[in-house]
Amino acid sequence: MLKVDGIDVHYGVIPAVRELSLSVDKGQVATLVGANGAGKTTTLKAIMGTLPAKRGTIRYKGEEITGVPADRRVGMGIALVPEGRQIFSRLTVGENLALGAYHRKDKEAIKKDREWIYTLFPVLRERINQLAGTLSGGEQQMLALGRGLMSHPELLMLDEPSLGLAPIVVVDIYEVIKEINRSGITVLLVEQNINMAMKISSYAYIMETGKIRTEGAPNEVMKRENIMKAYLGE
Amino acid sequence: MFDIRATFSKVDRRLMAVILIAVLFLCLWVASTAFSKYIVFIITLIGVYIVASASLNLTNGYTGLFSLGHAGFMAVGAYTSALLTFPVKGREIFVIPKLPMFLGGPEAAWPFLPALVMGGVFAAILAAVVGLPVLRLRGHYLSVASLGLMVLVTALAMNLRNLTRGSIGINSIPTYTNIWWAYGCAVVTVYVVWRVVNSSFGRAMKAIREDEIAARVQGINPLKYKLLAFTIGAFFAGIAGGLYAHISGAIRPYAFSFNLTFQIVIMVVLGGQGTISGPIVGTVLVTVLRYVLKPLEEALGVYGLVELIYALLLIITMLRKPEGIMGRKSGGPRGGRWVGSLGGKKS
Amino acid sequence: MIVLTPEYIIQQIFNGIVFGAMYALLALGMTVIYGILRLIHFAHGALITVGSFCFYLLFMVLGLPFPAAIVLVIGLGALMGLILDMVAYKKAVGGPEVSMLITSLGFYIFIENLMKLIVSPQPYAFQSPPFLDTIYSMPVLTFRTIDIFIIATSIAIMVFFTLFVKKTKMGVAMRATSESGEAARMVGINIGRVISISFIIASAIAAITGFMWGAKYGQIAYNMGFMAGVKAFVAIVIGGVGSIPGAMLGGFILGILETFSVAFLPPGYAAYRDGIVFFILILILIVKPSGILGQREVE
Amino acid sequence: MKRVTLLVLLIAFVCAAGMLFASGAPTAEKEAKPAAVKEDVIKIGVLMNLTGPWASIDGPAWNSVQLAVKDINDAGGILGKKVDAICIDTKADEAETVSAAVRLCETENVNAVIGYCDTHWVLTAAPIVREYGIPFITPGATHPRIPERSGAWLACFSDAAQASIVAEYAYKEKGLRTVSVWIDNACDFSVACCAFFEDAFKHFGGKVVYEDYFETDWTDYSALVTRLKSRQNETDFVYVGAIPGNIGIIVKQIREGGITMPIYSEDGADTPLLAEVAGRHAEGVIITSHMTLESKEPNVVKYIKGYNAMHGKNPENAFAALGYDATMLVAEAIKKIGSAEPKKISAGLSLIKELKGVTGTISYPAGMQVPNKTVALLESKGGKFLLIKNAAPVYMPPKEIAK
Repeated sequence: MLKVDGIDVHYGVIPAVRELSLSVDKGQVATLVGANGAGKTTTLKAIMGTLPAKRGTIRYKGEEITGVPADRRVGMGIALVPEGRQIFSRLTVGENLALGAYHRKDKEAIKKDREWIYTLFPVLRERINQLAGTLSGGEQQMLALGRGLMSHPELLMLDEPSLGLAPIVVVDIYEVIKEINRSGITVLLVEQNINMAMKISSYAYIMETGKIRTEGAPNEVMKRENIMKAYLGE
Repeated sequence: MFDIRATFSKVDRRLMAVILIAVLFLCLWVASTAFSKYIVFIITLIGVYIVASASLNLTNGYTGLFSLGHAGFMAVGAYTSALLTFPVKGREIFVIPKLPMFLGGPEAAWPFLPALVMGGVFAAILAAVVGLPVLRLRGHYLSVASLGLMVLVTALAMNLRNLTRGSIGINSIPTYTNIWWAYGCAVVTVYVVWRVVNSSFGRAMKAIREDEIAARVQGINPLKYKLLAFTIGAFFAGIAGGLYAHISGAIRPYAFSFNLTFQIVIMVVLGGQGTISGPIVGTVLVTVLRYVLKPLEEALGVYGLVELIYALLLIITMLRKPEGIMGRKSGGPRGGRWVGSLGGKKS
Repeated sequence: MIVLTPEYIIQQIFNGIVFGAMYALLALGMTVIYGILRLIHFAHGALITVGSFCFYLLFMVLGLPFPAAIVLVIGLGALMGLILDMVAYKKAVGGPEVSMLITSLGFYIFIENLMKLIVSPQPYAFQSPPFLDTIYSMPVLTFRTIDIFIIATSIAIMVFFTLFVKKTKMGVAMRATSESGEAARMVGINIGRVISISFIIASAIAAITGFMWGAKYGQIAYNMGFMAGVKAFVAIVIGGVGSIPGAMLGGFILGILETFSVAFLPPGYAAYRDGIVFFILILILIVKPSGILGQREVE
Repeated sequence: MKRVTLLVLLIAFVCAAGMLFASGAPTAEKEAKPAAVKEDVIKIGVLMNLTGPWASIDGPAWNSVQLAVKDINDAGGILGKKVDAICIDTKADEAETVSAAVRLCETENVNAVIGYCDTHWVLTAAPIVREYGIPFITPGATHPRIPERSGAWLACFSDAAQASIVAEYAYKEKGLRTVSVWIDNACDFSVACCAFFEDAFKHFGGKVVYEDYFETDWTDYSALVTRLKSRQNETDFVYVGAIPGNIGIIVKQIREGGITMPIYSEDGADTPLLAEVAGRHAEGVIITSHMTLESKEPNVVKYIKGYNAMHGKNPENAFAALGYDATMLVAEAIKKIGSAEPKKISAGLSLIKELKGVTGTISYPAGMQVPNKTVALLESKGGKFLLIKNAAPVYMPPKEIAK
């Protein structure tokens, strides 16, 4: 479904990602893990199109999208729930959700999606007229997820959905991610919380200083990682 | 290719600086004897503006305070030094008040240097007093407050008629400023700025510019450093004002208003904020450009052409090189063209 | 000595409101652009010059009927905005804020001097249509129809604009973009279009403000926009940078302050007007460091 | 090494600029004329703020200098020599003013300098020109202390004279006793003129009720108007020290504020803008000026025709006519003394007696550089300025009043 081939991405003037390749199959939950500053977020932004890839290609559903601007990628079915949520805090919950469906014209389907999101996160329905900035951290994450889903994505990218949340909320969020995946949406997950992420994913990439260090099925990767840690004393 | 910077770093920088200054003054000497008074005047004027722009760079470039009040401090320096040096016999005709006893009495007129320094001191005192409340503001709020300070100074200069003669301004100020005074002051200013920014003091200033909260965590008191930078900047602005008064021989309140403030800001930003060479390059470019284009303007009879070309070049430069001619792209997302403010800036 | 009769006070408040309404309109356009681009759009002041001269040309020289002239002025203003956006700011976006500020200053200098070459430095007399020029003299208040027109139009524009950003899809997208351009792109908003539309709206408002300015004061000149631009900048900062209601409030405060600092002090102090106004503004900022309705800036 | 490249480019640019200067700018013009021919040209340097707040005053004066130069050359020049004028726009900036003055004297080799319609700029430029022994004539700066402060010659009467005329007229012929004075605080001319007016009006027995202040770049005078209205019972008339850029707006706003008292002003108000901007409200405004464009004097008619032919419009204001007369003064002085030597022109100026100019008859009394001229008292009627009378002041306020 998504195939990234040898991209270089710069963040400002600093090269953040070098010759990175990865691919995500339809229906999968793929995970990208790595330490702080490894370039995970930059990778997602390049796939989303908010940062340009200086080299290499990005293909989505067999079509090359390397030069397509971000806002058009949304229409193609790619959505990113960014790190730190980046909801529009001065807009209401309802407006945030509506913006998720900014590019869509199919009113009926939008309504259906909105209802679905309300069943996933009932609390959003209660807070519909509240300013998003006044929500709690967990609620904001739900809103960010909901906003991403409102664009009716086929590929949903999540950037550290568990960041800064209480453990109990994290469990809830992960339940929802599973639910979303079950409904047929491909998920690309970026996490520092490796254990949580590995549990639900079917493929994993480990990033280090802008490159993929290792990849494979989560169990194997975990095993290899443990060995490496033992060897290198990391 | 011959790498100048590598060679630079090998030689002792201090020696290099001394040689540079010697070469500069040699060039100035040649210029002052070889060229007509008109060209020498323009060269001198550039020196005066360098004092102003280099000092503004200290606050705007290195400390990240976007001050628009520089012309106000120049006004203080200009009026102070002009009033102090005004010849005694001319005071009657020009209705300039005689000096009070503690400044030397009615029969005294100050020599240039102490008057100049006094102008700088007055400007610095004003900056210190006003800075204490105003420097707590950030970004555009500080810009407007400093602009307000400038308007206040202008309003006072306009209305304290017994002291400043109001809108008619002060004329026939002795024209003491020559090429040596101008460049002497310019060299001192640039040297002081250079010393300041390369000291622990300067590192603190830059830390504040990059991230005030992080600087505070490291135990830097932002207000103290901002105030010091603001005061030093104002001191040299006062000097620049004094030089300006004694090169043009005439000042009026509106000479130190929006036009001058914006012009100096343009010089600094065009050359490159936060670099030593930036303001100098900006000043030279802007001033030379104006005078080079003048004959063209007169030959075509299209008055205002200079401004048109100037604005056009300004726009093009800023679009091509937003960090200024000598500026370096700052690392990280904030300086980057792509992400920049459209990116993750939270406010 | 000042005589504080009720009529005097009412009349002065009215003067301040009319004056402030025009500042408020300018500030409104400027704050919209600031919100989205982080650009202090100094050239905004030049657009009122362009707007007023366009009306002069269409109405007084070409003799078009008033409604047609107004519509054309708004259209031309919008076009100017689009041109500015296309030639320049698209490229400037994302640079350091100071360089964008200098760019816009450059545009101001360019437009002003171009206007000077085209129309000559002489001021022009501006005749507003007769129905806007009727004087009503009442015991408590003396005003002209143009004053009412200014107040009514500016309130209408402000209401429409508020509804626009609250209720329409584009308006919500504008607010979202002003909060975070990157997040806006992630949800599929075409930022380029949002920027263009903000420029078009802001410039159209500036153009119609130019007409009002001319109609109220009866004289237009090539350099009338500079102080207006500076004042609009001051107004948005006082109101809180980036805040739409703040900009309108800031505009009114500025207009009223300018009037009151003359009206309620002895005559000799009128000369200090600008000094007094800026002094009060500094005080406001010291008490409220992020403007009256601004959010605290988080670095 | 991008920065180094830039630096090298920059140095190259500055050097190139220096060469351009050193070879004597403007090169094209100079090289076109052989040095021998240059001797046969009388060159008048003109300094004006064609850009900036004074553009609307200084521009017309420069236009008229051009017209005068053309008229002189059409009539065969002076002493058989052609006249040439070069104007430098000093952009309302002191440094530009000084540099331009230096340039005129140093590299342009001018015989005389004409400059500015505002006092501050004259006082900035004239002392420099004086050092070269070159005469400086100002068309429209009316401050009476200009000669002693800068050595410049006035082509116009002084503020003291016009203020006295209008004060006398208001008090004696109109029976007005109390006045409010509006002073443009940002304009030195207005400050001085209003001070003379107050002195003269008090001299004749009148009373100044209060002074109010504004600044040149204001557009909204409603606060001042409302104040005037609240005190109209104690005020017979208002004297406004305005310049062409704001007289129309002020009169319009005073009348629209419902105030009917007479409005008086000075030569800054002598502009068609008054009638154009204020429209019917301009009726009856009384001003002092240098001339009236309605005059049927043949030389005035010829001047207006010439101006129209050259610039496609009628003279914008009184300063236009003064620019013409200032040039004619230079020409007359050269003729009188028989030499275009700069140092001798000054002597020639002092010989001028009864020169019939567009703005009246000009003579310099012995030892004075302010001419004896009559003041024209005008009334705005039907969009025109009609002459009430030409008069010489009976009382001259001491020039020390003005700073």
